[in-house]
Parts: sequence; C-alpha cells; structure tokens
Amino acid sequence: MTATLFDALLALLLVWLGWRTVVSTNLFNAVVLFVIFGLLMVLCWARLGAPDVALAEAAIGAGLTAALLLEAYRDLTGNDPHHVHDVEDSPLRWPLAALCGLLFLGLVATGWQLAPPTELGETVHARVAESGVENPVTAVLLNFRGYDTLLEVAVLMLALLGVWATNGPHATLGSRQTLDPDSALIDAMVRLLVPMAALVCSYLLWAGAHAPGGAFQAGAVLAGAGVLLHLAERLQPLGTASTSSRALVTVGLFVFVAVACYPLVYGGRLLAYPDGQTKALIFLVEAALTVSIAHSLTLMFSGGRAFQRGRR
Amino acid sequence: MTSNSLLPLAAVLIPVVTGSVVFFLDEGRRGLRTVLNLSGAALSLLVVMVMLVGVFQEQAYAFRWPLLAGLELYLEADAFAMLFSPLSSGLWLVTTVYAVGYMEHYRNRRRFFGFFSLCVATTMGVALAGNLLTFFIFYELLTLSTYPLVVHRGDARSLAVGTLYLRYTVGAGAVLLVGLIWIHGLTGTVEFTEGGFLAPFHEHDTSLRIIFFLLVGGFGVKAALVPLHGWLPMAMVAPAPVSALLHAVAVVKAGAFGIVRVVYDVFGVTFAHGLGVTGVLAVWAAVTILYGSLRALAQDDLKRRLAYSTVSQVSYIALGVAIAGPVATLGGVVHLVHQGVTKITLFFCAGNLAETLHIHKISEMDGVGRRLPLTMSAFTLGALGMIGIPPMAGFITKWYLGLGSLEAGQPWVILVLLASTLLNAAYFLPVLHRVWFRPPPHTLPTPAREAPLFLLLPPLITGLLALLTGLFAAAPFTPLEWSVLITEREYPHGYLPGP
Amino acid sequence: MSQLTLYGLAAAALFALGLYGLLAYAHLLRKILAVNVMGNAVFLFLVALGRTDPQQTNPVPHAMVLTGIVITVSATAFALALARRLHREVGAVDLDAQSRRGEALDSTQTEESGKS
Amino acid sequence: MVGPIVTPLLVAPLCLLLPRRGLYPLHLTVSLTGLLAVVALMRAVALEGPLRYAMGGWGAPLGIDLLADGLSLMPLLLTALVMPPLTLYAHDYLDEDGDKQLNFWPLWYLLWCGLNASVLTADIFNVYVTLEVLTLAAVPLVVLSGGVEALRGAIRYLLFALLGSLTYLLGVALLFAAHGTLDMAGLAVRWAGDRLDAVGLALIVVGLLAKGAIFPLHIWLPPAHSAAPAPVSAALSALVVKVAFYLLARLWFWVAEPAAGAGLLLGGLGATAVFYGSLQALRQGRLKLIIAYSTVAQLGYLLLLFPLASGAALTGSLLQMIGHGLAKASLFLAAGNVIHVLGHDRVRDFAGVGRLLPTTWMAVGLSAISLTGLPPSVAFLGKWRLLEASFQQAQWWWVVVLVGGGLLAAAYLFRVLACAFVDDPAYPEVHRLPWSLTWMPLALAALGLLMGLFSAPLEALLLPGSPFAEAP
Repeated sequence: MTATLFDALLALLLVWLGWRTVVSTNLFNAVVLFVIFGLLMVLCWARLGAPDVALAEAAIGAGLTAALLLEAYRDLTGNDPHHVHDVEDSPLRWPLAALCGLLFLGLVATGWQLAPPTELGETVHARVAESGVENPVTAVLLNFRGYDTLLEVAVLMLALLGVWATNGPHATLGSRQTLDPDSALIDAMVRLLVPMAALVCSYLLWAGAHAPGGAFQAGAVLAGAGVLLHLAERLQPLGTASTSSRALVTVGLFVFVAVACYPLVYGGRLLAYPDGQTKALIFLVEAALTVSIAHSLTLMFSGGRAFQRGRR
Repeated sequence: MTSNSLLPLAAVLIPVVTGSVVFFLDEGRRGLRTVLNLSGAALSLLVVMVMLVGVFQEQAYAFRWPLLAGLELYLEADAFAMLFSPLSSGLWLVTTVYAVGYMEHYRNRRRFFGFFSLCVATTMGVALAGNLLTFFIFYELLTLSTYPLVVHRGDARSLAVGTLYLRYTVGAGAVLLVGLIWIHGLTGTVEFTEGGFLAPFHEHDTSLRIIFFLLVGGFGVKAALVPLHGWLPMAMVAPAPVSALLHAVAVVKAGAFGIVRVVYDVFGVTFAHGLGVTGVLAVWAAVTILYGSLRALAQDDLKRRLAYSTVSQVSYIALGVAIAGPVATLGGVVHLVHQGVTKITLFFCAGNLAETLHIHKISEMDGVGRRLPLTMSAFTLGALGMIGIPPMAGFITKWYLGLGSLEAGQPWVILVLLASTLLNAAYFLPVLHRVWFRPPPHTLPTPAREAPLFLLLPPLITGLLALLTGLFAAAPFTPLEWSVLITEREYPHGYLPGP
Repeated sequence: MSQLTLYGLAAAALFALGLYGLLAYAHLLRKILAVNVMGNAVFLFLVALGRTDPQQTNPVPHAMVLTGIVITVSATAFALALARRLHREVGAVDLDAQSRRGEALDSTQTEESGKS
Repeated sequence: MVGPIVTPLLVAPLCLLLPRRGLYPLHLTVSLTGLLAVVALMRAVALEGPLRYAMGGWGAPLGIDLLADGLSLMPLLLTALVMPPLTLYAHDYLDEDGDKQLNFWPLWYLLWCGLNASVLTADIFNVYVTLEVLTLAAVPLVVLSGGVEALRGAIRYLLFALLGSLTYLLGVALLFAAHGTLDMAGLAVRWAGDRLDAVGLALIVVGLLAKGAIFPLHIWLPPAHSAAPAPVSAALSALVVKVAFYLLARLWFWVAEPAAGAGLLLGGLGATAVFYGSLQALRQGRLKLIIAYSTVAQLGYLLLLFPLASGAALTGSLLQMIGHGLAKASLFLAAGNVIHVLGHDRVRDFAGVGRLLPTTWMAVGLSAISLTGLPPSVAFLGKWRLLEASFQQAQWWWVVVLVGGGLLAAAYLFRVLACAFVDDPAYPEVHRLPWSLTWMPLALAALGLLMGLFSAPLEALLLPGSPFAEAP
C-alpha cells in the first residue's frame, strides 16, 4: 500500500514541479525547478525498474542539461537573479490552455485502462543469451535495435556540428568567470573529482555488458568531468578544430559504422555481429562511443571546437 | 496497327532539334543559323510530303508512346492531319525565309529562331495528334512556345500584351483540361475515331453538351471566337513574321483545327447535330464573322485591320463545320488552307511596308503601289482572295459554304455570307484604291526601292499559291481535292455532289 | 491504481503542460524548458508501459528512452546555442517581438544600448 | 538495400577529416552508388515485389526491418536524382568560405543519409530517429548562410520540428501501448481501429503535418527555406518535406484503416494549402519567398491522396511529388544563381536578367512548366491521375482545386518568367558562371520534363503490395 502511496506522491510532485517550471516568469526559478524535476525523474526511473535509464537521466538529463541551461541562462539574462524579462507572451494564452487541457483529458480518456501486451518483453528476455551480453537493455540498444543507436550517434554528431555552425570559428567563447580559478578549493575539488569521474566512467563502461551501465552513461559522466575542467579553466576552448579534436568527434561513429559493415564483407547482414566476437566487438564499439560522446558533449557545453590544456 | 512508323515523330522532332541547336549557338553565328533553319524547314516539308503521298494511297503512319497505363502519346497521319501539316510546314519554310530577312537589326535573334522552330514543332504536333490528349499536350506547348515570340521586343507594351495572351490561353488550357478529363472519365478513351466515338454515350447528353462547349470554348480562345478574341488584335505588337506565322497559320489554325477535330472525330457531326450543339456553334461563328468584319472597318492601323479580318475569316471554318452537311464541311475544311495562304500574304506585305517605308497606318498608304509594285500586287491578290472574287481561293470556300447551307436547309447562312463578303469588300477595296489610284505624298523617300529579296519573295510565292489553288481547284493534291477525300471518309453514307 | 496508470496520468499532464509552455510563452529559454518537460513526459509514459509485472520489465522501452534522452539533450544543446547566438547578434530573447525591435534597428540605424 | 544509407553515413565523418580538395571524388562516389543502388532496388522490386531486410538478422518484432516497395522507391529515386546535381552545385556555390565548407559537407551527407534511411525503415520508432537526423541536419544547414534572418528562421524551424517529433513520439507510444510492437507490418495486422489507435494515429498525423509544413503548421517553412543557402533550400523544399508526406501515406494506408471522414479533413487541409500558398506566393516580392510559398501550395496537391484513396490517386500524388521535387530544386538553384550574380532576389529589379543568365532562365521556364502542371512534365501526369481519381471516386470538387491551383501557379510563376524578356540595349552580355552553376538547374528542370515520357515503368512499380491492389 505504501508503495502506491509513494508512487502517487512522486507523480503528484512531478506534475507540480512541471507546472511550476513552465509557468514561473522568473527564469532562474524555472531553471532550478527544472533541475529538481530532472532529479525526481531519476527517482521515477528507479521506481519503475529502469536502472539504466535512471543512470542516463542522472548523468545527462539532470546533470548536463542543467549545466547547459544555467550557462544559457547566464548568457541570456546577464546573470542577475531578479531579472524579469519584458517580453510579453502570446496573446491567445487562454485558448491554448483550454486546448492543452482538452488534450490531457483526451489522453486520459483513451489511456485509462491500458493493458500493454508483453510478448515483446518475453522474446527479448528469451533471446538475450544470443545477443552476447547479459544486460537486456544493452542487448537491445547495441544488438537487437543497434540501427537506432547508430543513427542516434549520428544525431549527436549533428548537434555538435550544429553548435559549430552557429558559433562560427571566432565566436566569443568562455563565459565570464565569476569564481577565482586559482583558489585552493577549486584546485582540490578538481584534483579529487576528475580522477573519480574517470573511474566511474570506466566502471560503467565495463559493467554495461552485464549490469546497468553502458556507453552513454559512461560518456556522460566523463563529459561531466570535462565540463568541470572547462569551468575551472583547466581546458581552454579554441575556435578552430584541430585534427585531433575532429578525430575524437568522429571516432565513435567511424568505429560503429565499421563494425556494422564488417559482416557485410562475409555476406552477412548489416549489424549482424559474427558469432564468436559479439561481446568483444560490442565493448570496442562502446569504448569508442564513450570517448566520442564525452568529447562531443564537452565541446557542446563550451561551444568551442577543440581544447587546449592550461589556463588562458 | 502497323508498326510504329517514325515518320510522324520525325516531322515533329526535326524542328525541335533545329530549335534546340539554334538555342545554344551564340548570337553572332548568323550564317550557320540561317542554314540550319532553312534545312530544318525543308527536311520537315519533305517528310510531310512523303506522308501526304502515302496517305493518299491508303497507307497509315502511326506512332504510339505509352505515357502511363491507359494513356499514350499518339501521332497519326490521317486525312485531317495531312491537310493541316503540309500547310504549316510549307508556310513555315516561307516564313523562315521572310524572318531571316526581317530580323536583321533585331536583338536576341538566337532566342527568336529557337522558339520559332519550337513553335512550328508544336504546330506539327497539333496537326498530327491522334487523340485528344496528345492534341491537348501540343496545344498547351503551343502557348508556351509562342509567348516568347509575342513578347520578343521586350518593351513594356509587348510584355503587357504577353500577359494578356497568357491569361487567355492558359485559362483556355484549364477549361480544356476539365473537358478532356470529363470525357476520359465518362468513356475511358480519347482516341480520335472517324465519325466520333461519343455516340454510344448519348444517355449523358446534358454533360456531353457541357463538355462540347468546354472544348469549343477552350479551342475558341485560339480560334478567336467573339468574346474570347481579345488577345488577337493586341498581339499585333509582335514583329511581322511572328504575326504572320502565328495569326495566319499556327495559333489561330490550331484553335480552328481543334474545333474541327472535336466536332468530327470526338462527337461525330451527326451526333453533335442530334445534340443541337452545332446550331449554337453556327450562330456563334456567324456573330464572330460579322463582328470581326465590322471592327475591321474601323481600324486605321493596317495590322489591326488584318487581325480583325482574321477573327472573322477563321469563323468561316467554324461555320462550315457547324452546318452539319457534307458540302458545308467541304467548304469549312478547305477554307482552313485557303485562309492561311491568303492571310499570310497580307501579313507579309504589311511587314514589308513597315520594314521598308515605316508605314503602319492605312491613311499613310497613298500611292504606295508605285513605290513597291511587286509587294502591292501580292497584297492585291491577297485582298481579292479575302473578299472571295472568283478566280481566287476565297471564292471556292464561300461557294461551297453557300451550297452546303442550302443543302442543309439553313438559308440564313447565305445572308451571313453575303453580308460578310460586302463588309470584306468595304474594308479592303478602299485600301486598294488608296494604294493604286492615289498620288503618293511628296514626303515618301524619293528613290523608292523594292523590299530586299528575302522580304519580297515570300509574299509573291504565297500570293501566287492563293491564286493557283483557286484556279486549279480540281487538280489532284490540291486542298479542295483533299477536302473531298476527308469528307468522304467523314460521312459514312458518302453521297457527294461532284466537285 | 497500478503504477502504469499513476505515471501515465502524470505523463499526460506533463505533456499537456509542456505543450502549453511551448506554444504560449515567447521567451526562448522557457520554450526550450517546455520542450524538455514534454520529452520527459513521453519517456515517463514509455517506461511506465514497460512495467507490466514487477519481475520482468520490458527492456525495449528502456532502450527507446535512452535513445530519446540522448536526442533530446543534443537538440536542447543546439537550441540553446542558437538562442545564445541570437541574443549575441540582436540582443533578442524571443522570435517575434524582436522582429519589431529588429526593424526599428534597421530603419532608424540607431545604436541600441546593450540589453543587459 | 543498405547501400544508400551506409555510404553517406561513412562519407560524412570522412568529410570532417579530408581537406576540401579531396571531396570531389567523394561527391561522385556517393552520387553514383546512390543511383546504382536505387536502380538495382527498382529492378529487384519489379521482379520479386516488396523486399524486407532484417537489420542485424533479428527479424521484425525484435530487431528493425527495412522495407523497399513501390511507395518507398519513389522518394528514394527522387533523392537519388536530385541530390547529385545539388551536391555538384553546392561544391562551386560555397567555394569561398573555408570554415563554412568544413561544417557544410558532413551535415550535407548526414542529411542525405537521413533522407534515404527515413524512406526505407519499417519501424515506427526508427522513423522518429531518422526524422531527428533529418531535422538536426537541416537546421544547421539553414544557419550556415549566416545572418539574423537565417538564425531566426532556423530557431523557428527547430522548435516546430521538436514539437512535431515529440507529438509523433507520443503517438508511437500510444500505438506501442495498444499493440506492444513497433513494426509497421505487425501493427497493420493487429490494428483494432479502437479509440486508442485513433488517438495514436491522430497524434502521429499532427506530428508529421508539423514536420512536413502542411498548411496549418507551415509557418516555419517560408522564412527557413528562403534564408538558407540555395542548394540547402533546394534540398529542403524538394526532398525533406516530402519525407513527411511519404510517412503520412505509409502509415495512413499500409498500417492504419482510418475513418473516411479523416481523409476528407486532410484533403480540405490540402485544398486550403493550395490556395493559401498560391495567394501568398503572388504577394511576395522576393523570388526565394515566392518559391517557398509555392512549396507550401504544391504540398497541398499531395494531400489529395487521402480523400481519394485509390491506386490512381497514389500514382498521381507520387508523380506530382517527383515532378515538384525536380522543378523546385531547379528553381531554387536558379534563384541561387540570380543572388550570386545580382546580389539580391527582388523580382521588381530583375530587368535584363534574361540576357544576363540565359541558361538559368531557361531552367526557370522549364520548371515553371512542371510546377503549373503543363503537359510534357511528370507533374502533369500526376495531376492527370489525380483528376482521373477524382472522377472515379465521384469527388469532382478536387478538380476545382487542381485546375485552380495550376492557374494560380501559372500566375505567380509567369510573373517571374516575364522578367527575362524585359529587354534594353543597355543590358550587359551573358555573365560567365562556373559550369555547374549554369548547367545544374537546367539539368534538373529538363529531367522533370523527360521523366514525363518515361514514367510508365514507375507506375508499374507501385502495383505490387499496394493496398489498392486493383490496377489504377
């Protein structure tokens, strides 16, 4: 009984947070509320028995997105928390509200007594053994529905190229630092956190095969470390893309496409890993993906095209 | 069906090839362009002549190309086609000679001759079309290839006329498309068959009547039937060879030919008469004849007067077709050729006058006969032909039209013919009088020299042609003889008074 | 009230809220926030679907949501970069109002004082 | 079957690493493999009917399948025909700015991969991912032209696209909730047509309408397509919006059995799109805006497939799609030439452009023929089949939309075409452009007309596996 109560409370809290995020005119409140909303989502995923998704949400949804939003918030509002923008909202707010209310009622009416069939779940669990990895989510992600992930990596690279296209080579990078980069506290924090993040990332990468974890979560954690280094000005973003940076960006997609096309050489189908080496190949792909994802996400956060060690 | 003989396709493709080659020749290469144009015209005339002889000996030339399932491009050299295509390819050759001379000091000649050949290719397509869809395709292409010719001068006035021309013709195209689809919807086929293929569908008579007027309205725009003729007099702003070829041969004739095809090969004249639509068409044509002649009286600009005379003359064809009787058909069909030959002579002469003496108004034409004796004699031949004086071709048409209307029991047509002949005389004779019997004003340039050879030869040729077709009407291979052949095939019971 | 209906209701509510936020508010940052809320709503619904019986959850929705999260973060990062560039170029934080101010800029060519 | 997807996917990262000079062979290889793959596929489908390709060898419910049949081959063929000329054009059009080149080519090839992938996939979630690939490739390409107008257009485009894909995803979630499978064939078998399916389908349709800029949700298209660089706006208008229509047709006829009224609704949207788009195009002063609004209008024709729902209507809308794609790409490239030479595209000051760019203006003329649906073009055959279908289904009012739309298209296109014939002795001689800038628009427009003569085999392709199995 308490479990359903807890779920009900969680769901209610989620909806309230969502409502507050959308409605509040003070932007800083909105961003902070959204971060809390993200963290609560992590709890939801855990409650719904989806550890992989919880990990990903924590690293990417609550972590990186929050950092991006705060960075954008500072840029757009000149960093004063009491900023109230003078932009008036669309005049037809109330009809829109009615429309969305109607949509909600419609969705509730249709989806009230849902009894989704479960045979797909059973088939996946039955055939996980053939996929070369124990963790069913990684099996689906990299083997059964590997084509989705292949395109998704392309989407990530596209987003990075998009950020490069918007910022242009000589865009003013590096936000106005408010904290003093040389203070001992920052130094200690960086020296402690970054190696730990690297450790967690490699654990997640290795554990992905048989326990919750995997390339995306590992990559996101590493990206978190990268963001920290950038904020602490240990990594300077550059305007022009050095070949090493470009290589890092493309290595994930390259390796994945190469591994996917490898069976074609023997007349097999795309993404059909040859029997013996499935586990090794998947790990290779995941390693390359992690590197690429980490590099891309950090670059996206900083808006630059490459990094150079040391302070400005 | 005989195998796909490539002759009809060749007749259409030759001008397209010459046109596209001329497009990509740069402006300076005048000599090569002229040679190319002339050889293209000659070759196409040759092909048409070969087909003419073949069809005369009951040989069939057909070319089918499947566009989609149940829809094909079908070129067929049948009797009608062999009447119209020699006319257009022959006159094209003559007009090319004329245009080469005329366009000497014009700009964009490359573009002009390119579209000029494309225009003739589409006219050949219209002539040889074997089904209503192919006819519609080339009919629309005719609009597209003539538009650049009409606006060739590039000044504001010709562009305004061009837009008006487009508005009329693209609108007509839309109307035609609706009619075409309706027929295809009802019957599933649009093939031209001698004696028409709509007879068995008589139960949809109301929609068939609407279809008839949609089609005739669509073709009527180009055939300049009264309310739809607005663009023709305005299009006189185009250079002379354009107005000569377009308004004497290609565009106007395509409209008239369309009406002929609709009445004979789609509806079948007896079925159309049964529907009662031919009566309405006859009245419509008669009104146009009278209206055109009346308006021509009032025009002082020579080319506008000729334009209005074209408006009325083309309706003779519609009138002949509308009177449902073999003899009237004969008159209507043969006028297709006669009017073309005669009117093109008049336009050539008007072009010469404008080119050499810069005369555009009739009031300025006093004593021009002394200055340009040969051109003016051709002009006189043409004018007499138009009025319908006996030895000329025009007379034969009016003769058969009158005979046909009597035989079909519609005497009022005679009145219309008489009235229009009087009106023709009323607007041509004063011009002739002014040309030959008035002393030339002293302002004309004293050393009057004849138009250059290129400009002089074509009117003379076509003038003589108009005279000869009148005199030797009964000889084989003349338009009259050919029309008799057509009428025999068109009327199954085939009784026909001797020519 | 099974978990599915509970979270399904929450997802539907959040989706409607997000849609309202995206359409009603002009400020770009709020629009992007709303898009993220909508995204999370759909993912919540998907994972809830996979949760039919506690022992065996269907991993396919999980994989779909993982892919969705990565796509949403990429799109958000790109959208934020665009919004920041627009702010840097024209000092605008929304699409429509700025066009009026933008025209004012072009027509009067006055140097608009920095917004922040 | 996998060639058209994998080749651009492999080449895209390569472009990031190779210097600009080394790109030309890449362009040729991708274009050739694309074309050869499509021809081979067409022959295979003609012989053996629809082909299914199990990705990773797992089979439908578990893995993802690719499906190549008549319907998917048409947009595939259009992409294989339009993209190579656009690529060669873009190679010369963007030559000056090194940095822009670095960004342009990977985005371009991933757009190409997205186009091919979205048309071949038979899994509704995979469609979501491919649509995202398309959007996130297209929006940066729009931004690349620099300038605030492009930026604002790109943001509006991205927001609409995100709205569209999330609505689509919710629809997919509902269908997954109802039937438990993501594979189109599986869904078709299990389709119950109850309320859940109907709402799911409605959400998917709204999502795709937003993606395809169909009438009520078209607001983002004109600013984005007119601000983008010429080859990009050509690719967007000719190909990217067509993917949404293809998916709509695929889900509407192959998977769902929607109520008849719903088809009429879409048809109504299409009709309003035709008239609204054409009237807007008449009012625009800038050439690229005219062409963009003409896209909004011409998409309306494609929607007539849904109320008519017959074999003839299917052939008609697909041929119209191909005809419009070729003509629109050629028109945008021509507009690119005009901007490249004159520096602006205000139609009022186009005097003398006919002498300046004769071949480009010939291309404008030929594509005007296709867009107004005049005879020799493949668009005319499409229009003919749609007219025929309206008669067969006794819904004659679509005839008014088709013919009226053609007239309006003639109105706004011939207004542009007339500028070529304005002549003045003072105008300079022909302007020399790099070879691909001159000939690519003409090649595309001529292809639009030539295809008119060779579309019988295309129609035959549509028969196997079509829900309206009877002959059109």
